[in-house]
Amino acid sequence: MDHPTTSTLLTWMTFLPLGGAALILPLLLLRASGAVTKELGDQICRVIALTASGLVLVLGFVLWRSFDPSNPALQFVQHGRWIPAYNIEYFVGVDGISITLVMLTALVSFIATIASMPWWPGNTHLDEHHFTQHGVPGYMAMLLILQTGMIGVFVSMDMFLFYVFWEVMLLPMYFLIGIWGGARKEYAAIKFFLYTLAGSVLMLLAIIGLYFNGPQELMDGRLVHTFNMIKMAQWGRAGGYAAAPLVLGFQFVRIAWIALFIGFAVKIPMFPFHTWLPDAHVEAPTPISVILAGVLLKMGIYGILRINYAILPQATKWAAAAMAVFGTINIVYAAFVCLAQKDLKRMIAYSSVSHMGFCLLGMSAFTQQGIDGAVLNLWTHGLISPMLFLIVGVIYDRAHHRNIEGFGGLAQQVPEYAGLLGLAFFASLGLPGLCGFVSEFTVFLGSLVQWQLLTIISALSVIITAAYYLWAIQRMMLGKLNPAYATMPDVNWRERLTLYPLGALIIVFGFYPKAIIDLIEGSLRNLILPLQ
Amino acid sequence: MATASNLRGWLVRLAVLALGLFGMAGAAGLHKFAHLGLGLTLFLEYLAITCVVWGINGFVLRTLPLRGVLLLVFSAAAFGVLFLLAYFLRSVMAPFLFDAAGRFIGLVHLVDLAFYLFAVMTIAGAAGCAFSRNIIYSAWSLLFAFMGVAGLYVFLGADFPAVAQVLIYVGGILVLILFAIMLTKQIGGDPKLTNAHLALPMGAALAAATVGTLTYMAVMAPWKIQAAPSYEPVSGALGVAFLTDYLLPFEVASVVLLAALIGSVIIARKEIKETSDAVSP
Amino acid sequence: MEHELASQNEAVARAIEVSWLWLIPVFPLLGSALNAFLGLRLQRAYGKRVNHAIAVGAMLLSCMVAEIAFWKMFVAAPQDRFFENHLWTMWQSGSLQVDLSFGLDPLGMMMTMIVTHVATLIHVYSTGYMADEPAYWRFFMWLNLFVFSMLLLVMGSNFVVMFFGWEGVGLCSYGLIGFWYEDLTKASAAMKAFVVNRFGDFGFIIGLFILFWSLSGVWSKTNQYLPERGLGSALVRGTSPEPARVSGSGTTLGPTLEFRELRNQVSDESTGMADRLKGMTLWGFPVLALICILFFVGAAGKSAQLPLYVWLPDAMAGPTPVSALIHAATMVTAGVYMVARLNFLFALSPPAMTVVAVTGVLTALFAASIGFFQYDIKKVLAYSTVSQLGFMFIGVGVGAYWAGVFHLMTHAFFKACLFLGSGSVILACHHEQDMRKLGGLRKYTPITRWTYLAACWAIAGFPWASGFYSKDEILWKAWTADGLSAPWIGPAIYVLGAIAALGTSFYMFRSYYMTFTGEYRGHGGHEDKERLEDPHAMAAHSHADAAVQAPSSAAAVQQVAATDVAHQHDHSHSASPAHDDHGAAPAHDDHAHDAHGHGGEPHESPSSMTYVLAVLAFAAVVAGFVFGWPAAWGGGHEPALERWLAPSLPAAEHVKFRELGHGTEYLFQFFGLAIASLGWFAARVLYLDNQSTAPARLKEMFPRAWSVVFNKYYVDEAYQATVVRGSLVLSRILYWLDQNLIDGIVNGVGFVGRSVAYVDKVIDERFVDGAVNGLANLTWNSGKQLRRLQTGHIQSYLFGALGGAIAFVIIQYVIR
Amino acid sequence: MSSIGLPHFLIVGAALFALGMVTVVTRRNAVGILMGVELILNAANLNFIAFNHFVATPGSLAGQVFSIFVIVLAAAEAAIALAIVLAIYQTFHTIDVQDTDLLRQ
Repeated sequence: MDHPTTSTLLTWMTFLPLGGAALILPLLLLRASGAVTKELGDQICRVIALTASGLVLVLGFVLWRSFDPSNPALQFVQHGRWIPAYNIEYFVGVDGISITLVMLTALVSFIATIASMPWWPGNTHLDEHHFTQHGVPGYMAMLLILQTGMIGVFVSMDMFLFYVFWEVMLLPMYFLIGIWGGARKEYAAIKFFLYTLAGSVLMLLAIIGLYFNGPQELMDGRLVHTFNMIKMAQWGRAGGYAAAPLVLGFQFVRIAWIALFIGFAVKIPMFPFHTWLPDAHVEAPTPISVILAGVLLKMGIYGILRINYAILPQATKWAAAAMAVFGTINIVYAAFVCLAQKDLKRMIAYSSVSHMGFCLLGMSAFTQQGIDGAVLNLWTHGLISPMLFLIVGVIYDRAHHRNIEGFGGLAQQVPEYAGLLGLAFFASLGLPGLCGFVSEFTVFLGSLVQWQLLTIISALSVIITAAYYLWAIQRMMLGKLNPAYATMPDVNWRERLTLYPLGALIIVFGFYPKAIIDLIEGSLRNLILPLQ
Repeated sequence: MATASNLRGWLVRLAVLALGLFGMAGAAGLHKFAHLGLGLTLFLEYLAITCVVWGINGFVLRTLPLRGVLLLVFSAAAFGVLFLLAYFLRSVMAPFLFDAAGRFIGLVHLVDLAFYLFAVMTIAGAAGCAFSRNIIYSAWSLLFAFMGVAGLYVFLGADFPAVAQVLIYVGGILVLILFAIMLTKQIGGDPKLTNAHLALPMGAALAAATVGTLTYMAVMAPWKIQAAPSYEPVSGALGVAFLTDYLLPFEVASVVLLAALIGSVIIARKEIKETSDAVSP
Repeated sequence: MEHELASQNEAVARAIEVSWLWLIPVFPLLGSALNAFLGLRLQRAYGKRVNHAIAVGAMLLSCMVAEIAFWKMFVAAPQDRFFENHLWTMWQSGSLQVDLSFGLDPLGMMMTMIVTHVATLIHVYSTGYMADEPAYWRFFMWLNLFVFSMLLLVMGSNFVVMFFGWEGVGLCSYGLIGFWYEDLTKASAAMKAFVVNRFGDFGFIIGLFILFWSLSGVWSKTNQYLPERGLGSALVRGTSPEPARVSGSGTTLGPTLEFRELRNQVSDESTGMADRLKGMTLWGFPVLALICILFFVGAAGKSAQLPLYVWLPDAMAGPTPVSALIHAATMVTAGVYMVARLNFLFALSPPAMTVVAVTGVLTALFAASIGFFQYDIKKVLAYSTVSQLGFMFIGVGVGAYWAGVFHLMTHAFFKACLFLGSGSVILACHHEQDMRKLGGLRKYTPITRWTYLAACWAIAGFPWASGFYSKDEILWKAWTADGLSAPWIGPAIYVLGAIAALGTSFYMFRSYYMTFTGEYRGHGGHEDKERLEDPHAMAAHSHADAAVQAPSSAAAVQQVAATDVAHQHDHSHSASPAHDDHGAAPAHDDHAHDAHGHGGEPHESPSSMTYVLAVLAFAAVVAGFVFGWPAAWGGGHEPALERWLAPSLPAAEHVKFRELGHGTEYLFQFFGLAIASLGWFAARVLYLDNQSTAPARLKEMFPRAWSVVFNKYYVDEAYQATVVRGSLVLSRILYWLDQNLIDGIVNGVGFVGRSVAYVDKVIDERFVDGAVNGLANLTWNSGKQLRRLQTGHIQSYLFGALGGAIAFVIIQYVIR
Repeated sequence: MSSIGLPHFLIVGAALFALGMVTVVTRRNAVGILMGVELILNAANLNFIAFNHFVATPGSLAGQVFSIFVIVLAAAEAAIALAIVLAIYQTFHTIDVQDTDLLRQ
């Protein structure tokens, strides 16, 4: 495995937010000592958070520009010894699978940070109803730590490091939902935590199993196993894990695959493990929902690709049909459930479940188009669902409820908002010209070869999708104006700052998704090569 | 509220309901005796059930808008469910049910049944006495406990103690208790006040431990059970015993009774006096 | 032999790069963007003329470019009539390459001309019709966006760009049907249109995928996909093969989305692609039939064929210019256009052709029969549109592609004219659409009357008017068709189609007579009786009223004169007198509507509308013999349009027709004339001046049949009861399961976890902490505990005693 | 032959005893406590008679005699105790044993 260039870019991207969080701590002391007033302290925290994630976004842009699409191998690699006893390294790098997700994380986190600001150009006073009026430093610190965790998950190439970041990302999320959340926040947070923890415990077991059955290498005079994912992948492709002893009479690879898959499926979330998502979304504050839908859901798919696909190809082949079936269930089931929703945010949460099903279906076909579409769908859904949740946040800030039936005729009162909502909804229901369509098209094209029936069933769900989105539009926006909202203000500048960039990107990538697919295609071809 | 119209409606519903029931029975009968074809029978049953559903719909499940096609579909579903249920019971469950019932009846002796009856009565009464929030209820459930115990005496061939139990406990002590309750005029009122508990969980835990232990002992201990317990009446023998072997205790007991009599009278008098001179000035 | 050679030349189409084709669609896009972002401000600042100046200007520019392109193509040699303009590659994934590129061949050119020009006319017309619309800018924004999408559809050089347009026009029709969205019935009509179209799109997409993969591999008996060497790569499925196979005629084989490359691969025999496809089966079906039928499902959705036609009649909720442009002239013909575009595929599969033709004729008959008894003038036209689309599908189905396209063109003219005429009538009678309340408009609106008559003449198929040529050509081809799966199908189609044509002529003239002859029945109380006896008239009427009050309530939001807008609201559900003060309401700037102010008298529409009507009527009359002069009538060559379209329709050579003499053709043309006159005569007898009582008597004679047909065979109700309700119920059930079953399990698990955690905590506190603190606090605590024992309550002592005893017993005997 | 043996009665007795004990220990009402005592006595009686029936040598009636004595004493005890209760009620105007804890001072 050649490491073309060693670069600290990824390290900077990963730990810059953590540095910001560290800056916030002394501020707390100052505030406690009374040297800084509460208001000033809060403002400083906000500025710190904005700066940190903004810098990360800039670095992400740099990363994108200086990434070489023609090279499917790892890039921006950095090695460092961490725990020599178990040969655990600090080993980061990106390839086509993770580059888009790192960029996505930087973008979405920045937008979420903007969305958590109670002030914006054009209004002089802070708006009192904003949810981050209490515990601003804590909130911002959590946000930054979360960002570190997320980027770390995507860039770490050492499985132990990967797991550490995975858990690091878990805790801030728990607190962000549990402290700044809505009415049933404790329930939602506990649910989220239990689910993900259960998943990651299985994952840990599997990882340890992979470690001890994995390749060995000579390090300072003794044979040690390695957590290095690249080496594990080579070992796995060479069929090294097939030699592992049986577990409970099952092949080790299958057990490990299933354990890992469940761990990741919780995050996707996949059908039987999906119920934490609606609750978490409904209770979480808007920026957190944005991050949750925009980035966290992608980690499941990313993990499956990075670990299950790369390290256990045989078991992946063995489980392909199951993945396809579950993907189809996700798509159709969640689409139907959306149709029954009264709560706008819950509906959108379920639509996320449905859209992540596309990824599963596309991945499981082992065709270039299928897997390209799956990873592209991570990106497009990562643009669309944050916009959707921001849209919900806008209406919730004004009406203080999310009941779809509770609105009506808003289109004439808030035309700009209606336009943005229409854009987001149509993007999510896969209107050509908006980026949602591209990934759906590619996924279905790729998966039809392998799973004709499942693909057709899933494709039928686009009708349901259109139905529930249009029905929601009709109930919220059309008809006579509900007099209760006759004075509802239209989108303000903070929301414009968050919504318009996403909308523009949605349109741009609707007509030029090549920018993304070119990045990912090489690595993905190598990834599915052993699966043919 | 029963205006003529919906009164008529009810009557019609009732009539149709009855018609449906007769229809069901009649179809079944025709099938059994007149060897009506199965398909025709099922169809008749379906019609009958439709009638029944429509009739019932007027009274119980009003919320369903059962009319037109919906009615037919619904009653078809009901018919299917009933049919399956009947089939299940008749061909699958019935043998087991009969068998099980037979075994059960074979197992149970009437005597044992009576015993369990009394035992349950006793324990339930005691429990009521222990846990009821209202002391009046406690008293009354105490009555059941006493009666149950009396019944159990009979099982043990102790007729005289049984009678004594009923006479003295139920006839005497319980009445006394009720009197006391009334005199301390805490009838009814707030149950918490009349009969509050104190650390009930701990008490219950203690009781559980007690029961456990004693049961363990009762079951585990190697009692020297004698061959044939006797069930002769014992009154006479008891009388003889009191006047021969147990003469001294008998006298002492009577003295005790006398003392108790006097003592209680004195206490009662003192109380009356107190109240009286509490009133006098 | 030389015929073979000719087909060779035509089979392989070489493209000429024309770098400015993208200008045609981009102007409407710009106009739409301008109106979208600045429209409201401009309208407030400078009035409405700015908005329509932008829109119409954009349309004129794109017309100009289109004409230049047309001229360039006209002068080119037939085999050079393939223009392409490749902008950029949108995405590329393995063997899938999607370009954003425009292509024009004669067929696309013709469609482009129709779209741009008819759309321009209708834009002009709308300036008059929508003059009192407050959300003027929004209307023209949508209209321009629609033209853009429609141009994408017809100019797209590959399936994906076509699909962009395909869904784009769906979106715009959603926005335009629901233009007056304050009225929920209109909004839900829009939603219905979009969702029903989604069924079609589903078929389109699946068919496209199967076609894509069939081009690069084969399906085994077990439906396993096996890439074929040189077409697909077996290394990583879905990637392009290293050495691509190239045919003798220099055509690159393999998966493609480009129409031209596909056409070259399929229609050029030397490549063998056609035979590959013919041989393939998937799930036991011949793949070609599967693909074509799936494509046709898409076409049926867009072009409102059975069973997906239900959205089109409801779509009449939109403003009338929209109905004319989208739901008559352009969008609904997209399906026909697609089938014609893919003629080389359909021609390979007789079953598919049969399905198309039969569906077409059934739709034609069905819709015509519904059209008989409608009272809402726009509904009549809507069903006539469905029926005419059926005729087009007969044409493209039996293999007479040019005839179907020809009927498409003529239909675009006369149906647009009819719709705009009905719009003019509706405007004249203050938004009254119920034909029983019209009538006698002859003297009030002469221009509208004459243009409407001309269009009826055309659609009914009288000689010298366009409908005659196109429709009779189609029916004649159906009679002689020989490429269908059974020989008797063609004649059967002819018979049914003839009946449908009779119906067409009847209900069109019925609408004409009911509307323009007799006395004006606009106001006066007697129609209340009718309403009572016929609820649907009521529905139609309230519909019309809603059409009135929607814009005014929009005005309520935007403009200051809220008071007498509210005043209109009170009235607008009552009969027409309300519409007068609606007209007089200052809430509308009377650009063209001063006539509105006068009492209930109908009035001729403004010139911006009448001119358009005149132009379209002229086109509707002359287009027929200009473009479709039959070969049988002398002139020595086949019709102009057929020659023009020949390069785009390579399959035309391969579809076989029985050779019959000119005499037979004359005979059939006479039949057509007879049928048209019969329909006209019947309508005249029954409905002239609204004198005859025959219709009412007929209605009484067959009340049940009448109501069944009048209620459109209850198809909508059936769909509502089955599909819509079914999916809703299913969704409820699934959500219930989700909440109770799955979540119940989860919560159970969570509860177990929590209780375990609690026990853990207790143990911690009691033992771990106890061990730590215990030693330190032992003496102190024990003292305190002992003191606390001294409560003075006998009960606690008793408790202790008994507890001790029990404990002793347990320790002594039980544990031992 | 009935399958009811000694243990059954002993278990019933145990239950009676335990419940009575609960009553005695947890009641705050003096009369309630008295009832508990009665239950306990009944339990004792039951055991006496049961043992007498099953275990004792044939002909001996010791258990039943004891049960008679217990009943007698119970009657006496009840009379006295209730009188005392009334007295307590007169002095404290309550019969809640929690409030009558002179024993503490």
